[in-house]
Amino acid sequence: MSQNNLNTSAPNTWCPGCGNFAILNGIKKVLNELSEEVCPLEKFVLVSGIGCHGKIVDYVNVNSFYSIHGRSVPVAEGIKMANSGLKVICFAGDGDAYGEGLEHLIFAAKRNVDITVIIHNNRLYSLTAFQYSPTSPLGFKGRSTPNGTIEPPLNPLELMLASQATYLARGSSLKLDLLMRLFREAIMHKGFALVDVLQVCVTFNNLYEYYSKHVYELENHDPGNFQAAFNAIREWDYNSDARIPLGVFYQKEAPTFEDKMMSFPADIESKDSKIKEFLSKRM
Amino acid sequence: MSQNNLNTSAPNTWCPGCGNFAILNGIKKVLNELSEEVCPLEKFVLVSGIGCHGKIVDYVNVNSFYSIHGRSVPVAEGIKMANSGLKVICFAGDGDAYGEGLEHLIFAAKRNVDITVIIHNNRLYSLTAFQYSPTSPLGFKGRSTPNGTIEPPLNPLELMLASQATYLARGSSLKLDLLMRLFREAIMHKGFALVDVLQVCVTFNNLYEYYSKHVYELENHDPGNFQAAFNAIREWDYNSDARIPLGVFYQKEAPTFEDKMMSFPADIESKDSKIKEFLSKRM
Amino acid sequence: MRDFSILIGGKAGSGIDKSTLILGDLLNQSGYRVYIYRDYPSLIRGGHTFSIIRASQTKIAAHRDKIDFLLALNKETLDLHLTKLSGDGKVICDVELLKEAALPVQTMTLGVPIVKFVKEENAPEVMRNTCLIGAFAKAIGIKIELLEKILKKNFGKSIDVNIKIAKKGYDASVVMESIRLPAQDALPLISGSQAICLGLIKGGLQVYVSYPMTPTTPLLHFFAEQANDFSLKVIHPESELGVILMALGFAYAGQKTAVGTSGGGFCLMTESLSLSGMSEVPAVIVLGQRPGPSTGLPTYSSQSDLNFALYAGQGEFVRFVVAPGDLEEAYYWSACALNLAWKYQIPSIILTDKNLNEGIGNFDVNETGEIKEDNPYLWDGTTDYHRYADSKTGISPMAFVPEKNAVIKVSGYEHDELGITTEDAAVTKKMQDKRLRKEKYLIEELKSFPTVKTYGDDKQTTALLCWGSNKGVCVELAQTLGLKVIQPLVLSPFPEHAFKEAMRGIKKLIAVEDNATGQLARLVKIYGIAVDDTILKYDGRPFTLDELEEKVKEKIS
Amino acid sequence: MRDFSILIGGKAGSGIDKSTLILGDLLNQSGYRVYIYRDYPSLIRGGHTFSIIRASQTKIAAHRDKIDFLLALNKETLDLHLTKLSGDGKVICDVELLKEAALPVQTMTLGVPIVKFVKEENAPEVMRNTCLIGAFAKAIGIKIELLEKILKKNFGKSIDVNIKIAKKGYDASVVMESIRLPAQDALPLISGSQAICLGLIKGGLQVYVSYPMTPTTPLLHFFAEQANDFSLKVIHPESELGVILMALGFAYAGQKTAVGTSGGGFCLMTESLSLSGMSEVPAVIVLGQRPGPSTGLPTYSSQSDLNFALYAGQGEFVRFVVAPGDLEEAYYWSACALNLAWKYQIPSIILTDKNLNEGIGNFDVNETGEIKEDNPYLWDGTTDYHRYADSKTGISPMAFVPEKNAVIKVSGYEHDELGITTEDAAVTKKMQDKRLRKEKYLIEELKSFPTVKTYGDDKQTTALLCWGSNKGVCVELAQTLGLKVIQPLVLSPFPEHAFKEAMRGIKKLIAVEDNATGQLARLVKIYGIAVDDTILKYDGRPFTLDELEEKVKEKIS
Ligand SMILES: Cc1ncc(C[n+]2csc(CCOP(=O)(O)OP(=O)(O)O)c2C)c(N)n1
Ligand SMILES: Cc1ncc(C[n+]2csc(CCOP(=O)(O)OP(=O)(O)O)c2C)c(N)n1
Ligand code: SF4
Ligand code: SF4
Ligand SMILES: [Mg+2]
Ligand SMILES: [Mg+2]
Repeated sequence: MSQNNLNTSAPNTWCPGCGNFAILNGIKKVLNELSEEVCPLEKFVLVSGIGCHGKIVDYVNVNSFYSIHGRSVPVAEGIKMANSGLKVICFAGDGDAYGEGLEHLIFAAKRNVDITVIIHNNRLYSLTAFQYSPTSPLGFKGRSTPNGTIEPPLNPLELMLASQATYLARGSSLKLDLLMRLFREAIMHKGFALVDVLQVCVTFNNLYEYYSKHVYELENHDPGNFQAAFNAIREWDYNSDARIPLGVFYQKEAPTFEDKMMSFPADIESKDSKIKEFLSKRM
Repeated sequence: MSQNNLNTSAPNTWCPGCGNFAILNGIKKVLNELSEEVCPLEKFVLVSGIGCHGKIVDYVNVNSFYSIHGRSVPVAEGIKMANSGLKVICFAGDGDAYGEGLEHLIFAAKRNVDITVIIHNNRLYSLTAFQYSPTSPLGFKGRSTPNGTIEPPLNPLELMLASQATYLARGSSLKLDLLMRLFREAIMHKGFALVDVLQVCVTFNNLYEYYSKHVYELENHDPGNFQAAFNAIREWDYNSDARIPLGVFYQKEAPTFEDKMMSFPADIESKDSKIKEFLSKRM
Repeated sequence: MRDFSILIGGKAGSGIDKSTLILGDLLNQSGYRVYIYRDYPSLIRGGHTFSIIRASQTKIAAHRDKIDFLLALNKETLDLHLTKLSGDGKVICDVELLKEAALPVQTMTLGVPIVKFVKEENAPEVMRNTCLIGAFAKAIGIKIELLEKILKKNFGKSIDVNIKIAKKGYDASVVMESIRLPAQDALPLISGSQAICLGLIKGGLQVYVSYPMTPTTPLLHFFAEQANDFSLKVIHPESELGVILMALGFAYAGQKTAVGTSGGGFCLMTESLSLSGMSEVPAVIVLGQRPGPSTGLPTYSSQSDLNFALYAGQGEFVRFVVAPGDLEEAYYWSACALNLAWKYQIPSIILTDKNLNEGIGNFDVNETGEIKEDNPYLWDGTTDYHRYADSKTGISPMAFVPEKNAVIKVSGYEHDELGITTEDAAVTKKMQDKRLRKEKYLIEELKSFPTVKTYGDDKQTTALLCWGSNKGVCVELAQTLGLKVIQPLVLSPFPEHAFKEAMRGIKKLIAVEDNATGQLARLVKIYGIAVDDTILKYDGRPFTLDELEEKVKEKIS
Repeated sequence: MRDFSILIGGKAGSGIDKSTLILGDLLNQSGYRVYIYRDYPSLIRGGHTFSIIRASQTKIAAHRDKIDFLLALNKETLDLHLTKLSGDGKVICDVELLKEAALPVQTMTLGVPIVKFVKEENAPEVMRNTCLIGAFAKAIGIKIELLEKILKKNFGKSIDVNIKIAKKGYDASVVMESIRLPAQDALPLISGSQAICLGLIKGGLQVYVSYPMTPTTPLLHFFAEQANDFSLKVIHPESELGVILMALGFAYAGQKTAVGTSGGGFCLMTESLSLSGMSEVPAVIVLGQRPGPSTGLPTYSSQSDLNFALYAGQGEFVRFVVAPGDLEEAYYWSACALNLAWKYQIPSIILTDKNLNEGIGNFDVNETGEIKEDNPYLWDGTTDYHRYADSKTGISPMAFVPEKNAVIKVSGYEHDELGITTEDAAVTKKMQDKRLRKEKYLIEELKSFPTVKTYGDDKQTTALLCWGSNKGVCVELAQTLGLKVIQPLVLSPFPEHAFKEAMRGIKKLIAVEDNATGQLARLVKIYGIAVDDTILKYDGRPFTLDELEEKVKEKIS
């Protein structure tokens, strides 16, 4: 393995013990591995939203676009459409991608743009110091809902399945090996891939023990089977106390948006003559 | 039945033969009926987005808020949360509600706010003179995609089901009776209700014959059965040439957002003393 | 006739647009210069729509109150526009319509059995237009050969019937007033939207991303149609939020990208406009104005978003804002706006409006001015790459992914030279200074551009101050009245120096604007320029020459 | 000591916020007036955070460069802030930390075995704060009883251990400098956010809708906590787009609603701001400024969104924009902003910033000025209801659903008096005139409000021009230097008359702003007021008294 630690000059400002470290360490390893085996490092672009999660791009010495809250996905799409040879990875928060910018996620999935979206799903807004998010359970007492929320969470994976995403998985910051496998697969998957990571926020929502007890890895599951994927995704609704499956729920081969995009030979030289030609038709 | 024709001074500017007329006539009749039987007319509020569909609020002499493109749903939510005794009906376009403002729709469903959303789904942008929409079939040649779209449509009902909507139905501008039944039910349903209306745009996308051949009314379908609803919704994906079921796909009783909202007695009089009380604690 | 106007009107969706183009073409090919104004409501079929086609010996970009030929496809057109008929104005329409309308006896009319002819040929209703055009062509003495040639250019498979019907109209008509044919070559007849598109292409456009919104929808349609010819990627995403963020993604990856929208969509882009300012990822926005607030009058025109364009987005950053006033300027400045966005790594706004975008006129590509194609300042690879390296001009060298020896990090947070987030007070100030410093150099560079234009001579002491699409009407009127015109094109950074030069000797300055508050008048006050009077119009319609003449005369008398 | 400052610092998440409040309380209860500045990075735990608590005999709203007591919870605090220590400044911290730090010999220090004490009690680390506070209380000669009382007020179940530890600190400490206790009553100590919230409540707020964003998140938290007491509905929706549109829905149904956000979120609200302008559905927006562009420095302060607040949204419409400068103004004007929004059926923006919102000081509710509770102009039911009935003032009577005898139609399209869409030129002009006419009456009414304040006397010829949170530092400094201060509070509609009154006799005007381009200086130019010099700061931190003094002296020497 490469000796590149991928560190930057940025001091890490996550809370000690934060689940984001697992994502950071995992992605660094995976990037190192992939850059040796598959694709040089300079072809990777990381894109992030705003939240604790977003800081990750500051911590990895790879091309990046630190965008705005909820909007990392369309940026990633633009980059990929500009150059389909790039590997574009979005890091987004649950408030960020399942709330503020949910629409973009759905359309990126529908288009099957070949990007990878990794959700740091701590099931709250952490950087703004503790409010409920679209995946907080019913009754969650954040600072904007001190008496508990009165709306149930979304099941983002169910939504993504309905949006025709072609790779859907769930990992957890507790299981680094699985996480790395999923990152790797998602990045290598040709098409829109989303990994929902149950990322423990030790400060505001320490579900470490809860998850330890509830998560299990999917076995004998056929990710090619839509109905099976649907059932597995619905086993846990982000609200009840059910068992929480981890692993790949769904995977499908389908042509990507970029592949179908018309690309015309960039014939810059003849630009002037083409303008003239157009004008002559209007004479 | 009441003699109120509900007309306004606005001249109707839809194309002759437009499917919007069915929605207009249907809703007028239903409003008249409901106002006699259930709820006085002044308790209805119509909200619309921008598009050909949006003009409907100009044509019905009932309280209305003509909002902006894609954003009728949160306006409707606000009105309902302000006064749960009102009956709030949104008229939205497919570009409007499934595209520009999709996120609002998902969150309104998740919250189960008791509003009714009627989608004039002509499967294109009509008022801006012919572009593809989120429900246009793959390969659709609108003016922004003259070579055909390269992205498949969304199945909005599948998305809405994943968003926990509690009433989901599909009507068609070809079947006025069914449409009226669905409008009535949706309005009376306590919770978030959406009726996707296959509204024929005679000018840009005249699917009159196509729909005549493909639609059928659901029979022996149990809207209380989630899996059955899921299957029926997936029978047609807005893309393929399958049969197109009409009717109620899903219905469920669940507490509404407004019901769960804390409402505190408006004790305006004691405001000043409460401010003083708060301040004294900071002394 | 040296200068005359035709109004053709009917129901929306009844073919007025196409007829307008054919009429324009007819006059263009006859050696006239042409200007076309299109008036249509926000609906698809049925409402009233009309066009005014004005023909003149010299280049024009305004229309007049009075109509010389009224071509009516329905009674509504007669009802609504008859009062606009000039003293010896003529009405051409179906003979039955004429009977029904019962026009004043003195009106010169020509009735042709249009409906009958179309029926006889079993042709669709829309071909009534062709018949009417045939009748008109004869009425002004145009040769049948020219008419045929132009019809051929404009119709595809239905050409035979169209020619047949046109001829019937022609034959049933009489020469009412033979026009003199000016001896000059035709010039291409294009719309403002097309001029902007071609200018962007000229400037090196590679990608266009847009969500349809009047009055920039025609740009989306044009680019989508022409994508192949001009090697463009054209994307229509889910919303304007998606549009501008995708565009920033494209630009980050090195592709020159533009977006187009109008007020409401621009609102949704403001957060990313600010992101462009901070991240220094270039953005080019075509902002087409229409009357607001909110949805307003979607298919009409306005100049009420100047302030918004100047100050949109949180925080302070350099932006380029330009408001072209005619087709040549639209072409030239669209190319420049793209180039300057990339040279200075800033957002550029091309501020236009419905009148400019949908107005059609003669375009002379040789009169646009020379367009310098500056390459952006690129990293040369000799040093470690710092995306935001500080520099004398504030401009940092660019590099684009993938670049083997560079890690390219951009950010909307305040950041250091490497692009890593900072909250340090000194670094914050340094980086903000770096970014803002670019304006100084941009102002310097712009001194060699025609940022402020004047018309008329230096002896004149009264000037009309105008911007954008009011140029045409102001310049033409000022010539008649012997006034000067001052037209700032660049509005940010404001060309203070050039503007003050232009003001030399001016004692009275009258601002002419399509808004209710005089936004340009307000802007120039910041630079110590007092505007003595304003002529404001905000009903969505452009000034006609005559209307403006009356208003200006009031102000200068 | 009549005026002294304490700095307490440590790692984010280590209890500094709470300690700050207790220290403030301690001094407040001792008869001092207090001002607290909080400095924290955008992270949850681990980075460096500190507060400055300044105590004075008279009301203050600024902090100083020099620190009299440096209370350090970690070495970083010593390293970063030691240079700020005044000549006889004192350091209080753990005894081991003192050894490690090796401070210059002349530094007056007090080492207490804080870490040891906390360990002895098996208490959590966060209680080191309490120990430090105990040591400090003794050092300035505060009685143990007062300390106990205040601790009791601030701690719940852990109070016993806290008192134990505080006493250990107290006992291990020595009196370093006994402070004189001013003989005045304590005043409530609140933050700017709280003052705004209470003002809105006073104005009749019924609903608050917000998506969290620094620096207005504290308003959301406050309202959510207090919802019960003040009978509020508090909603946190999916995005700022949802926020403002829900708010318009609430307002349409007759409920007085406010929203809060910062620059990026405000961008997302601009389209609906314009909708509020057109539909005349009132909106109240608390806009908290922080350094941009884009995400910028999220937890710091700025005044760089003035222009954006003035011109955001397409089209032209009347808006009320006010920038309060201290707690009393925040309270008073928040109430007024709500009232005026409803009286004139317009959007109101309360323009604030992080320094005002998170600064904590003494609030005197009796000094805020009288708040008139105007009811909106309501339909009396005697005539047919026209939502947009034309009127002399441009204000149309309001009615709210459900209303038996009225159909209430509002719209973002241009519309007639009934609210039905129009594209007619004359109606368009009439309705735009109606809406804009309201500004005239608003300006008139505002003449009886303190829209522009001045400080100092009329003989002074040099004035500092400031707005918003710079009021505190400018007024205090101007007193020392014998300068006048001019502070416009209302920024739209601009109080031209009052401002020109305030300018009487002024020969030199120096603008002091927390931005890089001098936005207020630019604004007043429109009204013919020349600003002679500017003092600008844009690193996110507020001016200290001393820093500003130095800069002002440079400018006036
Ligand atoms: C438009 C906008 N609204 C609000 C914010 C403030 N904000 C910053 S981070 C954040 C929430 C973050 O939650 P999430 O996306 O779940 O990220 P986490 O901090 O939990 O990783 C918010 C609301 C913003 N930066 N931009
Ligand atoms: C923010 C914004 N973007 C774009 C537009 C322009 N616009 C008006 S209607 C419309 C599309 C309408 O499509 P749909 O919602 O399907 O309604 P339809 O006309 O088909 O009924 C668009 C894009 C707008 N008004 N506002
Ligand atoms: S607040 Fe939570 S998510 Fe954020 S860094 Fe701390 S532990 Fe991690
Ligand atoms: S364009 Fe289509 S949807 Fe619009 S009014 Fe005409 S037929 Fe109806
Ligand atoms: Mg989160
Ligand atoms: Mg549609």
